Amino acid sequence: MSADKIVPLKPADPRGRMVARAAREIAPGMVVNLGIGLPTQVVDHLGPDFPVCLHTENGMAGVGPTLPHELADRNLIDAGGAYVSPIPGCSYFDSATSFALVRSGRLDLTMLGAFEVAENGDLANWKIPGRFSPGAGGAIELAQKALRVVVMTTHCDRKGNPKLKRRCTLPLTAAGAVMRIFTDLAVIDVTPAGFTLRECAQGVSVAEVTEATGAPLHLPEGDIPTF
Amino acid sequence: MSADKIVPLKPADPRGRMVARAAREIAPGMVVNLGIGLPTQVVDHLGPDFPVCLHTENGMAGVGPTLPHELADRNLIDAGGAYVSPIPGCSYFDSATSFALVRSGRLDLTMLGAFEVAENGDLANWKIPGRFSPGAGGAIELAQKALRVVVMTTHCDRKGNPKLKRRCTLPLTAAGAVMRIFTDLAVIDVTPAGFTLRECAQGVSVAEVTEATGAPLHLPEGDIPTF
Amino acid sequence: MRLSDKTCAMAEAVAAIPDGATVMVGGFGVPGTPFALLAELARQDKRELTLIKNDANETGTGVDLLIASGRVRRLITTHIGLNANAIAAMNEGRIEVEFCAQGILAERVRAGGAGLPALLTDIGMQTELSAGKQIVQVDGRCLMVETALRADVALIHADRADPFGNLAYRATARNFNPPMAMAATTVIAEAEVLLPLGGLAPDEVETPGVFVDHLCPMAEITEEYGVVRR
Amino acid sequence: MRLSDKTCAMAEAVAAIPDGATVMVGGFGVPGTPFALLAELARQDKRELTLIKNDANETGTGVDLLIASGRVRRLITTHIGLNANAIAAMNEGRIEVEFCAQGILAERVRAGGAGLPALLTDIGMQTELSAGKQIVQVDGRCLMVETALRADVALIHADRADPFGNLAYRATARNFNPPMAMAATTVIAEAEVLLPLGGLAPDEVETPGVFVDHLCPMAEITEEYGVVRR
Repeated sequence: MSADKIVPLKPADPRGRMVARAAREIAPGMVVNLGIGLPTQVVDHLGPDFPVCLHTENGMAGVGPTLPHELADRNLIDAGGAYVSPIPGCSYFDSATSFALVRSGRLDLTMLGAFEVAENGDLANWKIPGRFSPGAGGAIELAQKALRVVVMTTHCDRKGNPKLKRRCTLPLTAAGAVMRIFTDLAVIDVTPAGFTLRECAQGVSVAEVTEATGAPLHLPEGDIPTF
Repeated sequence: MSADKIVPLKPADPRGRMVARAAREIAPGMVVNLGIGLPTQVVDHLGPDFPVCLHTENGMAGVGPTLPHELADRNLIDAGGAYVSPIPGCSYFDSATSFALVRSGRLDLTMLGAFEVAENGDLANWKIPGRFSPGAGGAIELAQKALRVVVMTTHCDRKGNPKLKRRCTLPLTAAGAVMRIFTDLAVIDVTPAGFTLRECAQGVSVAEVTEATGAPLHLPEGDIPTF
Repeated sequence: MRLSDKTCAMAEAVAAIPDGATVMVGGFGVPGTPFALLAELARQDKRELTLIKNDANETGTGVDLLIASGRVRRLITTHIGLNANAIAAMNEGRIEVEFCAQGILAERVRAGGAGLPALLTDIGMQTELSAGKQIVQVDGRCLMVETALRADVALIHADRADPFGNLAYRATARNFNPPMAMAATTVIAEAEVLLPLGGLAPDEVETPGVFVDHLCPMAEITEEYGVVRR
Repeated sequence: MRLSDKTCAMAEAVAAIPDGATVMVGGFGVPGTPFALLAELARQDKRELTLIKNDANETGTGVDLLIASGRVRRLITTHIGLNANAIAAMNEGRIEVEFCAQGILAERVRAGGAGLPALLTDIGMQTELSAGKQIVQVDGRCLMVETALRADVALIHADRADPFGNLAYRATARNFNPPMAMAATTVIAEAEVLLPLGGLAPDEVETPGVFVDHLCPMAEITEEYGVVRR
């Protein structure tokens, strides 16, 4: 997508709404790493005046919007291989410094994709034995060390099976790491009691979310807001 | 001393001869760290065309001659606090990188001062309990990790006691580190057999060197050259 | 005193690499990958190599020239998802692959370059990456020993360089190049631009030439270095 | 998206440092010592400090303002030979001094900044600096555990900076500043020159602003920063 593309703030489709809702997770002044895939689309919901520093683990802080090929700098990509733009005050650094930042508590928030999230916050997003094993890249350190770890994922996989489970069955990326999950159906927190519903997507009922979740879903008292 | 001072290559005094002889230890292309004090004077014997890279542990490779105060850059010193000049191709780096270079085998040679050197190569040059204990600075890493460690020192201390001994009595800087010793009297190697005389200073006899050395001094077959 | 000249033709620098060598290769995706040095390594038909590289490039480029032709025995890496070829070679047992967490690969290489034998970390502690790792207790805390990585040779891509081997990098083409440029017995750097001695300001140097053994000016910036149109 | 402005007056940045804090201070001799921040720390009469600094400056300047006035409880350092005052305070038991090998101090600080709990080394193994250090065996080799150092506050001197806190340094005024600028809960940097956002080229940044909490432009370069005429 080009830098000047205008994106509606309330997209009609469920994925678009999920991305827009997740974008509100970002507080002013945060340092944020957006995982490859859906989380990257959050960028389109951050206005030009919003104070935020996007980090990409291949070595940049102050990542700007992606650029079309004809405007791209061949030496400037994000960790997903997209050509990105620099914003004023951005900086480049090597991989050792990039993860020093992650491990030492300077990354306020990371948004990651997931294959599975367990009710104790365990995350699996890097390996499906026998089918998909490209290596974890930077996901382990992002999930283990970001000060806040949230997941953005469709609520169910392509076959309709829940991705939110009692326990992960796939190899873990990090144990007990996930604090909040944004899906096309709901916003769910990982609490000491397990999954707790916070918000439902427009037109989605609590019963539908409960049905699509592979572990008990706790309901707080009072109304469940809609996003 | 100023950058353009001309120094005679065969100084008349014993210390000057020691420094001039030690300078010949430096082979073309070496990366060399010269310790604070006498070793630093070796610089004056390295011609403008001699290929050598001087390292100073506070963060510079390609150290040039020292500068008088009126020409000094307030941000450019060596580890001894002398104002130095840059030579073309020099670089600056932080203390972590500076010792990375030392520990990882990129420092070909260091020349250090000494309080005591033992016949097994042990070096003591940083502490005299109860009298002098300012801390070791970078000496431990230089002595332990330079590929070649040589010492430059007067043969005896101010009271006339030998600095070359069977065993060090002072706290060690590094064990078994020293390979060669340049003194005002002689050039002596540390060999598996102990101290071995290689050269005598002009006008100094083998007997005088033996007398001034606090451990057995092995004499190789043949003539002992003079420096 | 003057600093020595380490400029060298690529063919000559690469010729000294023996079969069976462990070779670190800079780059994260296209930026920072020393494609020219890798092409020369393939041209000279070096074999039985162990590679240490963040990723396996994409099929048909970079280290895949070596993997696809069976020249690589072992690969220490973090993510090879863009190279179906490398994944197939791994799954069929034609190459041995060791996966590291990305920042820990960077730190193991940096430790090698810093002359530190190992570091202690909790990264990956409750994942399968911890399998077989030595655990030590420090101040009551269990930590994993991650040993330093050093290589026989490091292949580095720099933006600018001088004849002494001082290097500077561009944008996200840094990645693994600076730590790898410190961590090999022989460091070979290719540079897009060769400046005269003193042409790189001493404050601008990112890898001091002290760490670099051979500096190879690039004849041209070939298509592989360009923007990838997927 | 834009990057936030972290510029702050020195008095305000220093005010938040509590008595009893552990404070890292950049500098090796005069270059890189944040004299202005140190003067402010003394002016605000902070007490019971633990300092981590390569050296103790010279008598009457820099950290000696704090040591001589009894504000320092403990000093972690490598060499205090130029400060007779600090040596006397140590010998008389008025301050506790822990000596580190210089490169190991740098690595312990860097490990703190890199989120690594400890490193393993053989430096100082057969010297009295190894007293009391934990030893572990790795691949049959005995190594010493050196734990990471982090501080509550780091005081950094930079040459140039921008409002986001991106820093660049001059010549040998780097020394301990870059690693310390990563290793504290609150990083306060003084800068000789404040450039507008974008005024420091992203390739030129040495400490990314992400690590820096408060950026204090310097009002003037006082005499202490100048050439010392001994």
